[in-house]
Amino acid sequence: MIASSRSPLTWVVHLSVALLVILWTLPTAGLLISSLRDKDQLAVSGWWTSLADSTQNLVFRAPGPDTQVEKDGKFVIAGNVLEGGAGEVAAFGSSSLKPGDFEPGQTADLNGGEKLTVQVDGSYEIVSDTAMEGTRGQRIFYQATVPSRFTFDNYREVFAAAGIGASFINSLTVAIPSTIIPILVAAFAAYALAWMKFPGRAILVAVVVGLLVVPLQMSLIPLLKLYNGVGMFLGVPAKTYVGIWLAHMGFGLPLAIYLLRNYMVGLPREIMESARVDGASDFDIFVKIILPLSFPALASFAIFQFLWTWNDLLVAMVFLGAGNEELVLTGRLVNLLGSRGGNWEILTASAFVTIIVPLIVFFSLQRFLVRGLLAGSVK
Amino acid sequence: AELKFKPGEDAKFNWASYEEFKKGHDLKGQTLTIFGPWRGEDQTLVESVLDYFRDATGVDVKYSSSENYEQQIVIDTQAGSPPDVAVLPQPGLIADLASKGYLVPLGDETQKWLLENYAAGQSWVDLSTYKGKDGTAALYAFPYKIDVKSLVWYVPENFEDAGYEVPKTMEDLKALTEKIVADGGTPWCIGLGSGGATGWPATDWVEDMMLRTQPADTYDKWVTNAIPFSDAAVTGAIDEFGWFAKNDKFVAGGAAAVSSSDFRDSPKGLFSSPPKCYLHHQASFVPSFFPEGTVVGEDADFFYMPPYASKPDLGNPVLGAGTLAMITKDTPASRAFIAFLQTPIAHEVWMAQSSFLTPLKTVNQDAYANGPMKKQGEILLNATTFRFDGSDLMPGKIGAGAFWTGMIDYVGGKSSEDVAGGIQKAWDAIK
Amino acid sequence: MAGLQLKNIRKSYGAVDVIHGIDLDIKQGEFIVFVGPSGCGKSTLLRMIAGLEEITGGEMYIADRLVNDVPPSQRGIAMVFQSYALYPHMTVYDNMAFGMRIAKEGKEEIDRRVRAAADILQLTQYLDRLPKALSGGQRQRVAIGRAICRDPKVFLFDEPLSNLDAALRVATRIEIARLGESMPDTTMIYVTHDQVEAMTLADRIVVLSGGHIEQVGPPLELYERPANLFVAQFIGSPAMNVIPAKITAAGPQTTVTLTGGKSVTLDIATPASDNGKTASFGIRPEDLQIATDDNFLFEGTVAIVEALGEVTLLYIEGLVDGQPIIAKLPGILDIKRGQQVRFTGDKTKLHMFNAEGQSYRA
Amino acid sequence: MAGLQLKNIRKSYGAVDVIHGIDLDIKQGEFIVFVGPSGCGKSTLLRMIAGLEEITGGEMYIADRLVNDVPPSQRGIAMVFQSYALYPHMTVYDNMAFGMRIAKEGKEEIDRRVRAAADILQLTQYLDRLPKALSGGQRQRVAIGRAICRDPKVFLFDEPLSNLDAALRVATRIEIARLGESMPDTTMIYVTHDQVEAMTLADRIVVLSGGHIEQVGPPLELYERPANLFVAQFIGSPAMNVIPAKITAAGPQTTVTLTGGKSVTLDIATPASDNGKTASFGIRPEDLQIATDDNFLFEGTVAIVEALGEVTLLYIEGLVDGQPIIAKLPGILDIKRGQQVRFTGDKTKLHMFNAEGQSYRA
Amino acid sequence: MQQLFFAVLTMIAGVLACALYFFGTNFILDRLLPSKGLSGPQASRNLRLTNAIRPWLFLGPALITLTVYLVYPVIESIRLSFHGRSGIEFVGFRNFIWMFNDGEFRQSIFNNFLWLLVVPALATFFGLIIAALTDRIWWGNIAKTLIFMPMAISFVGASVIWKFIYDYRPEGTEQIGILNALVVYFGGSPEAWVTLPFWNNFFLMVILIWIQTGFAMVILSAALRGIPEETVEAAVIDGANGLQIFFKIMIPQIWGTIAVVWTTITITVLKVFDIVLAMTNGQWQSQVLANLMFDWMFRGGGDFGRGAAIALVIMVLVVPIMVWNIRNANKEMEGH
Ligand SMILES: Nc1ncnc2c1ncn2[C@@H]1O[C@H](COP(=O)(O)OP(=O)(O)OP(=O)(O)O)[C@@H](O)[C@H]1O
Ligand SMILES: Nc1ncnc2c1ncn2[C@@H]1O[C@H](COP(=O)(O)OP(=O)(O)OP(=O)(O)O)[C@@H](O)[C@H]1O
Ligand SMILES: [Mg+2]
Ligand SMILES: [Mg+2]
Repeated sequence: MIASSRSPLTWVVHLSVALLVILWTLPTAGLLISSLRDKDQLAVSGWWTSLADSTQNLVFRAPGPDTQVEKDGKFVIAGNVLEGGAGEVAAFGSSSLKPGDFEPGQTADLNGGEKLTVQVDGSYEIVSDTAMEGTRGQRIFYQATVPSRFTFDNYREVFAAAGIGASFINSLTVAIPSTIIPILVAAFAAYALAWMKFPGRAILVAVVVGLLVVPLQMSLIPLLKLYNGVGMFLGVPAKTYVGIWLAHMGFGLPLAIYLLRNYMVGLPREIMESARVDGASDFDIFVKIILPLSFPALASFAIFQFLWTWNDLLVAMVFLGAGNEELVLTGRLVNLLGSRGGNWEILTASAFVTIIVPLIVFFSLQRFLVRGLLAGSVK
Repeated sequence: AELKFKPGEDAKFNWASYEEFKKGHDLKGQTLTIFGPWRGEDQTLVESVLDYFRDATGVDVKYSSSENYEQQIVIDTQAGSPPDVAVLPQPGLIADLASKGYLVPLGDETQKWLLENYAAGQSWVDLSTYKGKDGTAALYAFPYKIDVKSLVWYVPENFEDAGYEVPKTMEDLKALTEKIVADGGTPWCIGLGSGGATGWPATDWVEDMMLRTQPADTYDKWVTNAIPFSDAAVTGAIDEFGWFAKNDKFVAGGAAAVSSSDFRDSPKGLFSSPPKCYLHHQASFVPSFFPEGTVVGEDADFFYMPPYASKPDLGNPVLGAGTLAMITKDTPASRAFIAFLQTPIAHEVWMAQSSFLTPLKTVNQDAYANGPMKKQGEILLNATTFRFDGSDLMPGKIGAGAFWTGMIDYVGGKSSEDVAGGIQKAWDAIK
Repeated sequence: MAGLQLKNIRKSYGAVDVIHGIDLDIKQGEFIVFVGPSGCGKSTLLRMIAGLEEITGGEMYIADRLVNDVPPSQRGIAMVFQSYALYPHMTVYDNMAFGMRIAKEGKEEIDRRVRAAADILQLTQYLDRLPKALSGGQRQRVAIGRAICRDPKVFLFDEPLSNLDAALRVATRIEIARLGESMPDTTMIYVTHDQVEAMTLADRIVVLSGGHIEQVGPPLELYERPANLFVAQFIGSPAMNVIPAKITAAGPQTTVTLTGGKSVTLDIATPASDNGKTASFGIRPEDLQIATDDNFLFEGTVAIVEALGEVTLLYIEGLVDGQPIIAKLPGILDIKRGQQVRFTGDKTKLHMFNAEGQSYRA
Repeated sequence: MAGLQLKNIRKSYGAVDVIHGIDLDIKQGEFIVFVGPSGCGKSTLLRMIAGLEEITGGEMYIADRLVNDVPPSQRGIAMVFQSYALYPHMTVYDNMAFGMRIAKEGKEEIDRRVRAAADILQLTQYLDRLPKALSGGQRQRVAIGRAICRDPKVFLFDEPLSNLDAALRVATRIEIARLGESMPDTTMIYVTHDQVEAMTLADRIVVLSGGHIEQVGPPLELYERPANLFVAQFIGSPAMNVIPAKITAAGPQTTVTLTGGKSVTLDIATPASDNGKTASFGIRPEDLQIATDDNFLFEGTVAIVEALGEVTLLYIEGLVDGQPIIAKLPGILDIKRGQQVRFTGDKTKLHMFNAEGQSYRA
Repeated sequence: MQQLFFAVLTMIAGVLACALYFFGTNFILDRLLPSKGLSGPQASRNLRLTNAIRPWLFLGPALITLTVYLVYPVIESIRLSFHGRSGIEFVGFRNFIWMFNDGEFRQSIFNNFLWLLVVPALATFFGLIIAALTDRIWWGNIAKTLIFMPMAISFVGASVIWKFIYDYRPEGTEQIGILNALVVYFGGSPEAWVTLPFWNNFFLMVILIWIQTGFAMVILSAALRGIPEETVEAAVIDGANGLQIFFKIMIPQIWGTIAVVWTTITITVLKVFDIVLAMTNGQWQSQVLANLMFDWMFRGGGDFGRGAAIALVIMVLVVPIMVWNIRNANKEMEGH
């Protein structure tokens, strides 16, 4: 556009976008890397350290005396502290007080009179003149430079969780109609609010905006009461999929109507009048003209609503229940964390498991977000 | 489902109680919904217990849990669609539910049974008795699955390396603390972080200190606010905790790290190389946060948080916590479930698998999965005083709110008087 | 008879009256053009005929049926909008077929009519394109084709050419003219503010101003005998030159004195009562000729010369305050800025308007 | 000298060459008009002069300074865009003052210059309005005013009038012409595809086609002596009639046989080598006259009559395939559709082009 | 498999039922009050009637749902706010009196205003910057997708992410929180960020900004593309530099969209509680209204009266935005 596009200014643009992108993705990148790390490592070292070789202070427990072999009259327990992994031992020790007192290759005297030697490659030997006793093996403290190591264990654990497949389907069963139905309903309402003449229109628009702010938590008890009443009256369970669809619809409608109406108001009036002259009824106009032309707005709302219903836990718990059969994916994954909510490694992995579907939705709907849909209609 | 232990096979289980229960209850076709706090591994365990109930009665049991079970139970009961049975760890919340009339009294039979069969039966009955909607007290809950909180965890080999002994008295413990510092180490790992519940581990400390510096009835007055929170007895206990936690040298990372370290991460300091700390105060559940492969009893062990030698009359007080089962909908199945919890087998099945303590005297102590468990069971059985976690007994706004926040402020530098005064003010506000 | 009758049609938006009572009788098959300055109510009137605006007062008949409350689609009309108003998400074919599909016409019938219309408008090869892949002129043709397909009794155009460039405008204008001829039973109503379009297309022109009809009549009648000053200046480009004058001798022939001082006698009758009154004297730029003798109408200095090749426009200043007199002379002239020129005019083509702006001729 | 030199200027978008090497020398104070069909590269060229498009190849000098890499604001230019490009959120005053404020001019100086420009363009009373409260013509005047305030050495216009209605277009055109005269030192470069604008405004017209210059010259030169068929048909409206012909006798005078069969002898010299070759015979609509005797050029059937009052356009069919011959005759004629007419033309105004479209006259 | 079948079936049924309603009611309306084919006053009366009824058919499901799911709870909240903790005994204004005397409430109001000042402004600002900059570079779409990603991450995931960022380890030990790691790397001493009163508000806000910027970006980027290129070019010729063009030419032209984004984010801020709940639960003086309400509603059995009273305050805070929107809607409708 501008002749000076070769100027250093474009570099500033590239750099600042790159900076912003890094700032925005860095937290998520950290999570992604963490999810691929060993669960014990997660809480003791920063995720970025796992990208490069790192020097760590580690403890290795040698096998118990039952594995000792007699060799040349001496009792020996041998093995490798690195357990086959790559790396180099920089120092070692036998006591928690002095974990790095010895250089590799040196020999440390243990309390029981045994001698411990650890080599650079991690191989160790505990040699004793007498047979060693006890049940527990010797602790070997060592300092090692280990290359980065990643594992899919966390993901394996998440995917192996019982009922995860069913929960996945539950989530879809909740999220898809909860996304589509409000869009339909809101689109009709938005059209009426944008293009049909009737008294009280402006007030209604404002009320919709006002309802955006109603805290969800306020509604839970009155609504569940209502559901129970209706359920009792009709002799059906109170917690059904229909119930949660309607709930999600109710909570999502204000934003849907607000966004869609704002968009539809901007559509060219002539197109609708033209359709009217062509004999189309309001219904025809809506279905055949407004809906197709509102794709960008519909798609952006669909993305937002899908994200919200997919990631929701509270509404699903209240209106669908927390039982095994009806548990949604988020609920299932949160339950994996255990009663006291530890297991961050599962959290990290499950965060990425849940993100997959929303990202697919985002990518598939993103192409509807294009501008220029109205191109060619006027002028 | 397949039963975890085949009935009749392992002699350490009390199969007779199971068979007897089976005979007395045939509820085929009925359903029972249970809402409880156990998730993850715990959920698998509780399901394995429930399998026996299913097998015995033919009831279709649906267990569910949720991260927000606290809100969920409030919403569900308030809206009129509670589960049949609810299991909750907070007596405060249970009191609230009872006072609103959402719970069904368990009856005198059960009360009598508790008195007879639970060690320190009266304290359990007291714990489970609440005022109903009409203001009359009744037994509303059934304690099941207990945690002992008065435990200090350590790594025996580290003690060995440094030549430390397990202290027998509080004075010893304090001396050990100072000795470790003198040796150039850091004695304690304390982490109060727990997301939205940050602060709760400190309340356990304070409660343990209360029981070790004050008689049990002062403790009871404290949790019912019969004495104000700002009472000298309470601030004294808080300062006892402060002796450990507010000293930069005593805690890994210094006092500032206390409130921000996550309680799930802080025990890991015991195992690092070189060790970040030597001691960690936490309840019996903590091994799930030890590094993978840690064998309790060998790689890590615990000792009873010792009493003051200078206060021998206080005996060996034990602080604990646990879950209580309540009937939220009176059906034959839910009654049967409470009856089931009275059978030894309902305890033994869980005991035999993992961390589960019970005050039920009729269970076979050999059924405990391992030595340390059994040791904890013994602490529980040997307790001269047993008290339930005080913060759980207090109203939610205090025990799960002002108390937590107060402890954070305290560790952050406020004086115990200021903090206690603030908590008392909050308590006044909800009366 | 499938004509249109407008009886005292009025329109107000709230308190604002936009159309003040229009009476108009349009015969079937007529090509009527509404012209008038911007904001005079042309579009509003057209949209009332289409049924897109409510009629505030009066009665409207299409083919002798009162249509005040009939929805647009049942009035037997088709409309081409100023901004095309194509359905951007439909192909040209679907755009044209839309109305028939709504009306549940048969598939073959639809295809037949779309192809016929596409044929007329040379759109056949674009039928599968979306509007955005068309040029401006093609888009406007699609809009027209869509209207044709409806096979309407009345065809409405709202400034269909105003968004096109000059060349396209001429070409499309000719197409519309052809269309009018090829559908002799269809009434056409066409809104424009371009008087060339009005002149070339119309059977009758309706000149509107401020929500009133100023004059209705065939193009040449308006050109030759404008009923008033407004029509006189609106029809014809450049506009008619108007010079304030005074009637010095009323009668079957009138003598007026122009502001410049010259007196002219015209073959126009004026009532004696108007003697001595002010009037306006009008002459079209193309009716001016350079006077070769002393018998000139007025004299002035050339301010601007615009040589267009075939004609030359001279802007003469110094006669009427503020506004130049324009002369349009054929061919290329050797006249320079600043030169003094004298003009005479064809006596039969002079115009006279009274103080109220009404023509003395009508 | 503050003129412009374009030396072999080229522009390509990726692989697409849009401007193929333009050489042009513009003197200070000249009024240059670029014309050409849509898409020929007029805007692109103008935008390169403005600095809004990068120059792919060649050199551009403004006031003898190489400006290829000088940013727009430092080239001493001002530009008026086709779509006005007013800042919609600023008042007229602020729109005009924006550039000066950016340049950190003094408050009084800004005020002086804005008011002076507003005065010239009669915008003084609108200074406080937002653009949306202005009519199209006023908006365009604001855009021009904004440019004037920059006090540029070179004034660039990109089709400034194409969004205006007919009446406004004429009025604004005259204003621009005045402007050009009132700033004799300022070079004006004006893009349009309206040849009337080109003819009336330009000192010299540059006819572009497909990224090439077809011809450069004063308007009347282009009208009278178009260098090739393209220019001939582009300048003049309606376009010059072109009839395929065959040279039957080359020489200082040439005889051609038209498709109709008639032979004409013209005062145009053709090389003998072209004898027998095909050629194009051209005559402008306004140069045709109705033949009263047998000495006619061609004969045809009237397909359409467009009476514009001052002139009448006749569309004659049946001579050249597909395309009618257009005649523009003065006044109002009594000729009806379907009538046979014969035409003759002024011999001095005939044109002849060789098979490649080059004029034999030039 | 069976569940999948059931799921698909219910989905189709649900969506169909909805579509059927709109189609059916319109069909019935046209049948009951036909205007086609009829003529004269009958037709026009029918037409008027259908025109009056049809908007309500279109609006019907939305209005009913909104009433049931939002209006009714609001009314219930108003009722509850005048009642005691279990919503039974009437207490008059006691909840409100308590509320305004409560230090935590005042703290929350203060914090909320901080949030309202900072988050919508910064999220919109970054959204705008990113939208504007990414339009100029070839990898803009990739950049946008990456910046949108936080919106797609579940809240549980987001809170872990930020716990890792703000994690604090004592001085001298290895930092696993990247923020402290950086501070230490540059020679500072680590801080327990979320526990610093007052400042922790900002650390929590960063999270919401991080999430909401994607929202702002998507909507503003469309608006920016709608700006006529010519006005920008005119400014270039007028000598404006990039910043001047952005602030003086582009932003004023998309002011309307900025306002919509601002409104939406402001409302999100008023409702935000999960970030606070997960990160601090209002401790260290970081309480906000929504979390305070949540706390009173559900913690330890709940006090519905006080919870509802706080909820009403949140709703009252949105009134200015509503008024502004009524004005806007009225303005727009003049054109229709
Ligand atoms: N919705 C409305 N509310 C108030 N006044 C209106 C409305 N629509 C049009 N008008 C006014 O009605 C008058 C006639 O408008 P109309 O569009 O019919 O003019 P027009 O002759 O078509 O002009 P143009 O040539 O510019 O299209 C104008 O003065 C306009 O301001
Ligand atoms: N960004 C671009 N990429 C590729 N081709 C382009 C680009 N911009 C313009 N063109 C092409 O360059 C040619 C010249 O365009 P330009 O806008 O200069 O035409 P113009 O003569 O101004 O036409 P008009 O009269 O329609 O304004 C056109 O064929 C156009 O398709
Ligand atoms: Mg109009
Ligand atoms: Mg152009």
